[in-house]
Amino acid sequence: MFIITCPYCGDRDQTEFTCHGEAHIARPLNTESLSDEEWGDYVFFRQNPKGMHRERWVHAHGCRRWFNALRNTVSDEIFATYKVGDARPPLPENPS
Amino acid sequence: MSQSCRLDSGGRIDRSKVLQFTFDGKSYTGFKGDTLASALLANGVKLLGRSFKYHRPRGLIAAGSEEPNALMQLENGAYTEPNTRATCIELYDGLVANSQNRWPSLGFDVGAINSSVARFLPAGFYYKTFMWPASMWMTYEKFIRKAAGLGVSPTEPDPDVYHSRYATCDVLVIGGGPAGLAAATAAAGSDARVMLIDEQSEFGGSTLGAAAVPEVASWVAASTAALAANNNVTLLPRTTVTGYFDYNYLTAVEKVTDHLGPGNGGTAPRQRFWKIRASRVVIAAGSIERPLVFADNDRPGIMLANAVSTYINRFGVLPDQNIVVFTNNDSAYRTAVDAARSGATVTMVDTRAEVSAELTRVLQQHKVKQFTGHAISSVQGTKGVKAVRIMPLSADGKSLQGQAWEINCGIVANSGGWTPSVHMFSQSGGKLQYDNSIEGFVPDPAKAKRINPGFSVGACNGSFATGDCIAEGAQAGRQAVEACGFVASDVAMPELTDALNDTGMGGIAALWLVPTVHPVGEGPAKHFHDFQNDVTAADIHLAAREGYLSVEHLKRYTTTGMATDQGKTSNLNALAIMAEIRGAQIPEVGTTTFRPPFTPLTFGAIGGQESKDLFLQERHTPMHQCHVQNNAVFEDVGDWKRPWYFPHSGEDMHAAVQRETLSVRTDVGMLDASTLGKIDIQGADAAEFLEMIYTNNWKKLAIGNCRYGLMLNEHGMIFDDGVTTRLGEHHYHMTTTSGGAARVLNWLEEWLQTEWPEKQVYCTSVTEQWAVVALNGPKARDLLATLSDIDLSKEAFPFMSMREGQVAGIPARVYRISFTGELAYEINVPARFGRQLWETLQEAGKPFNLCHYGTEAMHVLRAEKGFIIVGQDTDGTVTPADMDMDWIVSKTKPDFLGKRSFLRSDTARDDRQQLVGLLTTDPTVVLMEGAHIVQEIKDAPPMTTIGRVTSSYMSPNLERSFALGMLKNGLARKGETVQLSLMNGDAVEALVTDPVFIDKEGVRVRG
Amino acid sequence: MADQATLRAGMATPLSGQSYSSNGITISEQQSCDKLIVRADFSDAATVAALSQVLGQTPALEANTYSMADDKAVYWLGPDERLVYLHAQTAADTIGSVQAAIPAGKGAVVDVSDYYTVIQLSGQNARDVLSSGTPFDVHPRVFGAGQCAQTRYGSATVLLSALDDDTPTFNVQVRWSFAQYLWTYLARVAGYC
Amino acid sequence: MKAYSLFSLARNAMSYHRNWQRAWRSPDPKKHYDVVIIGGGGHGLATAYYLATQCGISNVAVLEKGWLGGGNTGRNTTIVRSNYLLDASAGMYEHAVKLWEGLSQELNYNVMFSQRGLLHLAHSVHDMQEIGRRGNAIHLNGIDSEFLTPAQVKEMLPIINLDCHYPVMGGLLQRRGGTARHDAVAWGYARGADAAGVDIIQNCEVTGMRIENNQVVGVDTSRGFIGAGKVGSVAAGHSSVIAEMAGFKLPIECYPLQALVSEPVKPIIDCVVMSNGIHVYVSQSDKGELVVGAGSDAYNSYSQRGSYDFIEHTVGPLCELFPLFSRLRMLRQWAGIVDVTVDRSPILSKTSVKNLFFNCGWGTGGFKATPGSGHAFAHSIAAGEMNAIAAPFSIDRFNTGALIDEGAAAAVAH
Repeated sequence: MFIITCPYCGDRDQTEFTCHGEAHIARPLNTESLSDEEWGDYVFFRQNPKGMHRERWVHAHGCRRWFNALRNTVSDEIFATYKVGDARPPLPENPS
Repeated sequence: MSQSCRLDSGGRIDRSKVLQFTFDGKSYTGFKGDTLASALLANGVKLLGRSFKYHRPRGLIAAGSEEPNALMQLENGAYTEPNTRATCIELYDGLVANSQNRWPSLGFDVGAINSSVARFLPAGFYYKTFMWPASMWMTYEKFIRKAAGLGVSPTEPDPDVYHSRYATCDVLVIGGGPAGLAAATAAAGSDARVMLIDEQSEFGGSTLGAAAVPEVASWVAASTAALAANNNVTLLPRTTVTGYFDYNYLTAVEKVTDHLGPGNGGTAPRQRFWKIRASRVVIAAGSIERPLVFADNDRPGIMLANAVSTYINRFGVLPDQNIVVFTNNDSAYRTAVDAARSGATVTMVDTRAEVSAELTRVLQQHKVKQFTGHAISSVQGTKGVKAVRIMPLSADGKSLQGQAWEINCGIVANSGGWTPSVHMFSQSGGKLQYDNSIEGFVPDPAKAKRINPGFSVGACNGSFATGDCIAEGAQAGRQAVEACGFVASDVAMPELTDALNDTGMGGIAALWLVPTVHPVGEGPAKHFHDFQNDVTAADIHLAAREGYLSVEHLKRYTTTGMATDQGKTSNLNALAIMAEIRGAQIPEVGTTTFRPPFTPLTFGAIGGQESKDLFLQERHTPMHQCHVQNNAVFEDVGDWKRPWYFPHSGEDMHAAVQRETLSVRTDVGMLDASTLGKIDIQGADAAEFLEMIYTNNWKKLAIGNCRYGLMLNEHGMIFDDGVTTRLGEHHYHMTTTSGGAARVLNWLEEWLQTEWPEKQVYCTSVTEQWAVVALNGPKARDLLATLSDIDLSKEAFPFMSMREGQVAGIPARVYRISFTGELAYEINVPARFGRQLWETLQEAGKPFNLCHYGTEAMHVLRAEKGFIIVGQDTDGTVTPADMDMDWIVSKTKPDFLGKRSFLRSDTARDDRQQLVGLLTTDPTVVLMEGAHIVQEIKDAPPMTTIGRVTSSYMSPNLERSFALGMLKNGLARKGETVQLSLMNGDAVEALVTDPVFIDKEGVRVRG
Repeated sequence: MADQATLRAGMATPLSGQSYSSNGITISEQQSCDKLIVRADFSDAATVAALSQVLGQTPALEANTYSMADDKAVYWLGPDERLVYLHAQTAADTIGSVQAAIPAGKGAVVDVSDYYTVIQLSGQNARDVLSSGTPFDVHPRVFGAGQCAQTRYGSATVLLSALDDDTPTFNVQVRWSFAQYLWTYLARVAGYC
Repeated sequence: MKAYSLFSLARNAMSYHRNWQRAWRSPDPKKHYDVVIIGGGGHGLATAYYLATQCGISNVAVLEKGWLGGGNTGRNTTIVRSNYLLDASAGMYEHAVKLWEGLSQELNYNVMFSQRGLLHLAHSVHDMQEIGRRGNAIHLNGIDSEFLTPAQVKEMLPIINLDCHYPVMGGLLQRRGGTARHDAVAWGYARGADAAGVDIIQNCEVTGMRIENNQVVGVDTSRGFIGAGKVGSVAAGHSSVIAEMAGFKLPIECYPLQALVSEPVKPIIDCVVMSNGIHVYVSQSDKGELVVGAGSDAYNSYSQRGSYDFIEHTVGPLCELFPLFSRLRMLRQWAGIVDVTVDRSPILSKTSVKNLFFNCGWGTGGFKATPGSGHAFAHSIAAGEMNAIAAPFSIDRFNTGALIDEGAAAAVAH
């Protein structure tokens, strides 16, 4: 049961949030020029790393803002949360 | 022989309060302060149950929550509770307990035959047999299932109520023994919020069961009183911390009224479930004594040494006049002294050859006979210990040889050492390390999980002496509270003068398996380590022999540690025996992962609060009470309660729906459409945004006009639909399906916030702001005209437009949109006026034969027009083309969500299933929704399906049945006849038609 | 056509007529007031100044707080979102002036007067009642008068606000459709606290 | 392999069980195998078993980083059924159920496959439409399927509360569905594969993939390099990690999936009950424990821990549907890692790397498919082409759009 620091509201219980998967996937422009593989890659294929993961959360029961988190998927430790558009925080030196 | 084993004085019981109870139908008495276990023991009752597999007679082993044997069926009827530990039940007047897993009686149990054929039932025997003939397995299984299980489930609903709550604190202390009390005391004092939780009814932990040491007792009392007086401290006795989850989230269950007996709690909940978030956690959970594994060590009367002490000291019960103490460490000497002081004849059997002179002197002082370097070789007595035989133990501990002695006794108090209760630390994700000096696993603070900061102190950290516990606790409390930014308090130390009570465990010499004269598993006796699941040392040998070597395989193959005590007394013994077999060190074999809960906890406590009317939130519209008064039958649509139909007296559902459906097409009907999702969209880029979200064009929609739209996901599949109206230059009002409202708003926000944050678009849910009445039918205009100042002429107010004005004096937005194909108006008023609008329309509608209609009639009406319901006619695998809705997909827009997916080969196929109408040859046959169209009827399945029925009704307007469905290549097959195969084997023929059955030209809706 | 008096008489709130008082806890539905959602760039000084003018106060700028002047209260809902309680005016009378304070096309003002209702919870055990449904910490040290928080209670999204530290008093704002569920929940657990 | 039987049990009892042989050997890895299977769970072991016994390829190794069956095989709720809506799913799961039906005898290891019936409950009109469609589809695929009225549900489950919030409106029963003893499946296949010559190597973690000329030639492991003619990855929960070693991504994300059991009680519920509407999945094990499935969290995790509210949101409905369970107690809870594809259907596929095959993405539905998956995968690896049962589950479907979207089609968890 995480405590998640909403970049707007502060520390809140995990149950106020929902996760929306891998962050920083930009929707391609000129979609019709993409191959089926490129389109499929954008829609379906994910990094799913065992370790540090940048992902999107939304403060569903709070301010309803989307934001990003940097979390270790093995220890579930959240190293940073940051607003959409903010620079990506660096990976921690001691991730586990 | 009432309370024949009760001592004349002593203990923490209240002898003035005599309590009656029954066990297996027989009446007994005990005192307030007793547990069921201590009261039974006071009455000389030692046979308390039968074991799981072999049905061996069993008695008490422990005095706490680690008890594996004494499981009771507590109470009868709706209040009955199986598998309840007698050691954890506080005695109350009128308590009814029964033994379990025996038939016909505890004394004579037919299942005990398993014990005599035990040789044929080694670990995992069922994997090797019951396979022939294959058809018999289900029969064998019935018997296996009946024989297994422990107590019986109640068969009536639980009459009790449960409370659950959250709590936040700075320092949570688990365990109210000396270490925990010291930690809480250090942490309390400044403004820090401290919680102290203990399983027992009073604080003091292990000191409650130890011989009275006045200094310690008064320290406990003073510490507890000071904590109780502090407003920032929450003391929770009778509460067990059950789980330790990430970010210091812990769960605990408080027994609020269990100790009062069933039905005696008044309005208070039976149990309270605590969900606690703590900045720092101090684990002071103590330790659990582990049994020695020796021949027939499961006989009733063979108990843990400290349990015997606890019964003597805390409950004033001396379980027998003749007691043998059997140990491999110093701690059991306290039991020998406790028993001797209480008047018992005590014999000490110590497996160690060398014992400190001081201990020997103490024993002599209390006239306890001592054998060192000896071990119990056998036990006499089946339903209770009568005597033990002891023999000298070889120096390597592997064999018994020499002179045997037989000692008469009714109790064997044994101690194989102490296992720190590392459950909580392990649950928190911390790793353990093996401490050879205490022969047990202790927390490795270097391998604690960073997100779960805390401390383990006292016996659960391998420190057994009272003084060490208090010092460690105080220091951890200090560090914990300082980490939270508070100032710690000083902790007074008691004067500890009684050396025997403060030596802790003392010089253990591990002896994991006490040998007998036979090789393990080959003599008549059994060496149990897991009592409840009947797992013996021989089973571990077998598992090793068959290659089930990893600790997880060992557990799963032999079931050791899997019983309701989760191996509290058995895990380390099992690991150690396996280590000996493998010639490995214990840590190499591994340790098991401790999973929550620490002790089993009631389902009601976890989930009971959000039950009945709090089970899944129920949503009401502003007109809900009107519908109740109008006798509506409700349908659950998502979380909403929606009127399904409004039966008149004597009408069944079919009759009501037929009447409502007909009435809308002939006169006028009204539907509560308030549940539709509504989203207010504003901002300079709103139109551009809608262009991406919907498949069709939005830029040219005039202010005041409405347009239907389909939303696709990026896979190109329909996921919602609705009508959106342009209210102003940069202002739109979007409607969604009732169930899809939240999903759609999330979808919009997700794109806006994460992909196009630069766009000026603002979405606000206004679903509940508006009460919506859909007025449908040829007389809708005439009725509305009597109540509204809006010009309703079709020129002034055409189809697919919105006008503002008053309806029944209420400011309203009226949308001329229709889900029935009739002339229709959706009247939106602020929710506060919803009821008023409904009632006014109801009155005003009488001359027009206005009827109320519910969702079922709405479904029939829309299906007659071929209007789809997303989620019923579509299913998440359907494109607009599949729905024959290419007309709504823009060919000119460069992009919209999902568009690219149309180009994929499977999505672009033209022989996909497509929406069609279906008319059965027999007009009275209403197809089942979900019935399938098959390529060709065969005598029996399998048959190839080429489509299915998605919506199917009897239509009073068509005076026949009709259906919508999906059919492979359906658009090209109109006019063909297809076959449907029904579940009952019947075949039905249907004509493939256009899905619009009424008013194909759309005259009515524009009328 | 109904006159204004008849109209008012016919108005309803989701919990009309329900009351609870027991165990030292009082639960009541507050008299309704009109409400506006304001979406704007609150990091823009000019916008804030213009809104302050219209609202008679600097609208709460800090997360998890609300501001209050005589006849209005402004609750922080998100970085670009506030909720205005109009205790004396109607939304219809106010909406235009608020809209005018925001640059055209760069924000939104929405009438949500009936979207929500407000349940007030008061009494010594009020915090225990709240903690029976929300994981949000309502201890006075972290949640005192002037603070608000959007969180969940049971399965409903709510806006909590702390009113008074002496007699613990809280407002719980909830969507109309969830009001009965929330009321039932609060009244149920109040009996356990 | 010495056969297990009542006779062997009696004979061994006479010699104090001294003479049982190891269920499987513990060999050192050879330098090269014809096929290396990554992952010693049920699916991997079954694949190896069928390769050796049916495909004539016995020079096979199964590499397991921990202990056999320690992944989702040992962590699931043991439900077996084939009542799937779509033809591809029905084909796979019915293939599995048919193999389950003779599995104990085939493996000479009692996997306790108990066809006690599996009942899906419907709690709304929408649910009724869903089971209507699915029931008919199953029936036409030649799989057993029956609709029950609420009264028939009550007859089958006398302790159910039909009038719970979201009342029971009907049910869909598959009598051939049921449960099996999960650990025994892994052990039975391991013993069978071992007897057929397969090397089962525990505590052997794959750390890298050797690829030459876009063709897999072996794997690096914690026990050294192991050469392989073909490699099959059956590493549920870690498939993305293996894929990364081979240089590609999968359309998969890993989520925690939780489950729990009660204390054992005497038989009280005789079939498997699943309610998608209010999220209850419960059966009673032969030992007497209620085995309850919780949902999967929606965040990526390899931690084998889930969020606690999922437990609450599982137990609440359980008590609502069976109010008498409120007084029973939860004994143990745990979590597994499920790898989930976008369409919630598995991937059995060739990959862009020659001779490298993947079997993954079973989500929450893997256990029931174990024999069918292993059988189809073994034959496909042996042939170098996916066989008819496996073919629809190709990874290409995420490019063509031919998803097998059981969940979207029916809103059914599985």
